[in-house]
Amino acid sequence: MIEELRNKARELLKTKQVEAVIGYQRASDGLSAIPCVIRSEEEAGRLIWDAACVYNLCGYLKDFRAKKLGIVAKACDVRAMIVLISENQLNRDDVFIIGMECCGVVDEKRARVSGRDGSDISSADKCKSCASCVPLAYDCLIKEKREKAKVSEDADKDKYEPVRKLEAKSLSEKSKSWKDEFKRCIRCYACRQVCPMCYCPRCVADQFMPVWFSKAGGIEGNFSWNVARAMHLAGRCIDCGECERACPVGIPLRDINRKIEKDIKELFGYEAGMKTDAKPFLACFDKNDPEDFIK
Amino acid sequence: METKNIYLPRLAEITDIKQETPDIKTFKLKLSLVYKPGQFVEFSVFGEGEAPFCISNSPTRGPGIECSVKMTGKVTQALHELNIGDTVGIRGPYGNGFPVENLKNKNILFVAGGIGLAPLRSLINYCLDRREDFKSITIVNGARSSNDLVYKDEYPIWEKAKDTRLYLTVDCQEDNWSCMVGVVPRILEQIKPVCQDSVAIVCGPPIMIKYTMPVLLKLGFCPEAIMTTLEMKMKCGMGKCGRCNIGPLYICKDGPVFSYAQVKNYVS
Amino acid sequence: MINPRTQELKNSRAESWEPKIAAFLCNWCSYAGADLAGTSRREYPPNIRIIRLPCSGRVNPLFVLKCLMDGADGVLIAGCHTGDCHYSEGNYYARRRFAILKKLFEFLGIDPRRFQMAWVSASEGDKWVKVVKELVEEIKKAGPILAKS
Amino acid sequence: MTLRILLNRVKTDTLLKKNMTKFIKKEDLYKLLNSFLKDFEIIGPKQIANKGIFYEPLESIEDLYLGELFAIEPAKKFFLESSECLFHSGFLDGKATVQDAPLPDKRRIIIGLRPCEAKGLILLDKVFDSEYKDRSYINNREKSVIVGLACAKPDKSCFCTSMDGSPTGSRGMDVLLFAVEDGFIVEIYSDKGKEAFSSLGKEPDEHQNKTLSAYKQKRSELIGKNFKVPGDLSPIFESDYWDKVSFPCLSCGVCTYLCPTCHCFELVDEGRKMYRCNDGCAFSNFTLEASGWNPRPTKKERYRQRVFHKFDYFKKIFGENLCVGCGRCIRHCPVKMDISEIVSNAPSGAGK
Repeated sequence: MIEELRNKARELLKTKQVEAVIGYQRASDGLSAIPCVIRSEEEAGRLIWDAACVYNLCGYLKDFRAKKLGIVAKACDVRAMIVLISENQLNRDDVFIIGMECCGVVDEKRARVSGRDGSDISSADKCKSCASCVPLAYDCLIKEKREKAKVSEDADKDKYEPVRKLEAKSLSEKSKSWKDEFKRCIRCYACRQVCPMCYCPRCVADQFMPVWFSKAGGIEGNFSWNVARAMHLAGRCIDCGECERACPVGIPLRDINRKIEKDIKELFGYEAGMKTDAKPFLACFDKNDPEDFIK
Repeated sequence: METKNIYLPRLAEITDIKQETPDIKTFKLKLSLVYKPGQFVEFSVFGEGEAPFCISNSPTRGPGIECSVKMTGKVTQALHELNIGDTVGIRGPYGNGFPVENLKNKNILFVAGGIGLAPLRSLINYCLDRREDFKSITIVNGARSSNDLVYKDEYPIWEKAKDTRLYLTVDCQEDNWSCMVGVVPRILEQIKPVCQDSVAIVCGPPIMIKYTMPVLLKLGFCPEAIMTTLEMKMKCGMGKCGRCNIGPLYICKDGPVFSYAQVKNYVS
Repeated sequence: MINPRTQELKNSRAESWEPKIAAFLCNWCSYAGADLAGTSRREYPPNIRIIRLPCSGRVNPLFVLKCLMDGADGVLIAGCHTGDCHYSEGNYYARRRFAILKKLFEFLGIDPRRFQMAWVSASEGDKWVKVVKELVEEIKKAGPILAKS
Repeated sequence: MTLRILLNRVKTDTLLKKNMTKFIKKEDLYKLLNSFLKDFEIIGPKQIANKGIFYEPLESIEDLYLGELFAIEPAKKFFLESSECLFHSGFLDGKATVQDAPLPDKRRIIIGLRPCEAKGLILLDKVFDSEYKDRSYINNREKSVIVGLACAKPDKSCFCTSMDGSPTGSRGMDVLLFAVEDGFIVEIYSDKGKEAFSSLGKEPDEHQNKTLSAYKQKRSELIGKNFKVPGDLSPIFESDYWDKVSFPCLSCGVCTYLCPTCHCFELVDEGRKMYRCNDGCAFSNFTLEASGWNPRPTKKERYRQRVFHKFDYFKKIFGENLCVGCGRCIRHCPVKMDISEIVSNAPSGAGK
């Protein structure tokens, strides 16, 4: 599979179909992956593909505006690209999607906090509820030769089960547990930087007239930052789980994202990252949208 | 043993405000401060934040300090809204200032662009007040337009001073403008100031510094004889907060005055 | 844990607490409606701080967050009834946006009573009075926001 | 040398002429710490399920975690707090006033620091306790007794030995614990440590002394990474090497905020209180000026700044690398960038 990928990259670069290929190479620890950009045929041998290729690489596309690029993408990454295309942030013709059939990636985060190397860690949570190992869109597909893991087996399981459990708690329980979570937030903005959807040239968190999210003591600033981040992703988040993975202090950001995703699905029947011609969720409306919460 | 709070500002009352250009105001503050020309202070507009400004009057002309502020961001905007009698916080002075001792018995060439005249004004007036310590003084002052020239009141005084020449220039020709036209480096090429026994002191926007340096070198100034003041975003003023370094030099602590020899690798 | 600045607010109001409510009103309907309530001398609690905006669609969720985090005990957004928007469809966008935000607030443990929305037309001075009265009552029940932090 | 100057700050706080060594049983250590709870704030690592290890003020010594895993955030946050009020401004009788923020008074014991983190504090001292003295940092330093824990099992991203450190290093420690069978060998280096720990335990026997020296030797050998930092990076300042290596960088603040030595901050005035808040060179906002001009506009310049600050500028100013090799920025980097690899592979000379 890796050779197939490398050959494809060589071919794309040789025929000048793309200027560069964004993919994964082996990190210094010999186990994990690190994003890389391949600009020549000779470099293509650095490309790798395995369960350590966790990251969503779409974020790097913005470093190369208006250039023809190849990108190694899993099913979840492609959904992110679909949202970017529907928001006019990405031109479909500018990317050559090397779709990877994916059997799930490792739980890099759990490996990190438990001091293990990842090889003995099962697939990430997001993969357990992943419906498809084949991307929705691609220009070429590299097939998985191994026996397919049981990715789709669990997919029927209710994806929103954890969200429902949290919803069922009492208001004061919820308040306390989220405050405990946000208390630890160090405002490193890794959740923002790693997110393929966070492409604003200047984030509201970086504006200072007014200061939207106080940095001074207390958890108010942390709370509003995390709420605002999630709100900005409403109807756009494709649950790639990168924010939660990147968070060094372990705030369960996916729970928040999925809560919004679930509400949008239930109330409005909308799902992000399925069609390139879909209108962004908050940039459209239906006259019959629910309004029972309005007096 | 209690350590003093290095971040605590002193209070200073605004005693005078002068509108220099549509977006530049000069604030005069009641504050006794020992400083050198070229040093700067941190202004604190309470509730808004802090910003660094160089002291633009000469220490020979106390009491009180003057700072010229161009309205660009949050703090400067708040500062522009203040009135005479309001109080601001001042920390400082910080920075090295101009090496006035090394300038003695030298010809001095001042090259300023826009608000870059502010730190130079402090030194110009210092030199004029101790005129006998220095040889000839040449001032080249440029601005985008005549509206953007600062300290206009002082030009006649400077022109009249002994062995002192003042060249004013604007970028484009305008009506009723009788001085020179053209960007500062071109003017320098025209007037060809002497380089023997001379020191050039350059202050202005980065783009002006970039194009002025080669001209000065061509005129025969050696890199050690060219002084410039650099600017970057600063917060603490004490070399701690980590943002204003040019190589291993902190502009707030080791600068803002550098010789071109010190920073030529970084100003490109 | 509490922002010291809000701590001061908290101390100053510990005794006889009255809720502070920020209300974002659309210029064309709700503001006129509130005005009508005033000119027709209808009484309602003074806990409301009105912020006039061109349209309920102008309200950014950040406004709501900032109010709640800086010490407002409640936030109200009022706009034209659907179909009546001066800009044709601003309130439709607002409706979607805040349906999500309201659910999210509840999920994160913010009392849903603290954030409410209402459609109040220019002729509904009575409805405005009713909305405010109910809101203030509910927020009084919910208590000061900072006591909960 | 630096250590001595540091500890001399408070009169009662000098380095001992000769280290004291003790052996203490695990339950005795916990008992001792329990007895400290009423006079001291005790801060130590605590395990939070699924999230990792965090330093927190402990309410009960039961929560103390003295195992092999490393805390995610370094103990830096108790000295250089992530946001700290410096002064208040206000009005009194119609006149503007400014007032120092009060300093906390409570003495505290910080337990479980790894040798790399303690060394990080020594490096921070050079910045905050030098020409301009930062009073709240110094206060936090003076009020703390540092009880370290020698590393039992270094992580694969650790490289302290390349930074002149050691998994059993004593620099910056008042007391260092070595976890051995059925207890801890305790080395006491300062008066502060002696005051707190000398009363308990017994002299270690010969076997335990042997264990200790074997421990010290073996741990250094466990560090997998070993490299030499180039003496002067300035010839490659303009190299396109930085373009290449900074490509994966996301410009987030994980590496700077989790670094035991990164100390850049910003000053924020909120509600007439001036706060010193964490900031980091990876953010584009860090050097963005009000005019819109940014001297470090892309991640290349920003990443280069981080590497140069640590391995060039700081060394030129203070004679040491601003890095202790704790490996946090490698472990927790969301895209697994490895600063040790980047520095050790840096081209020599001005190669393009």
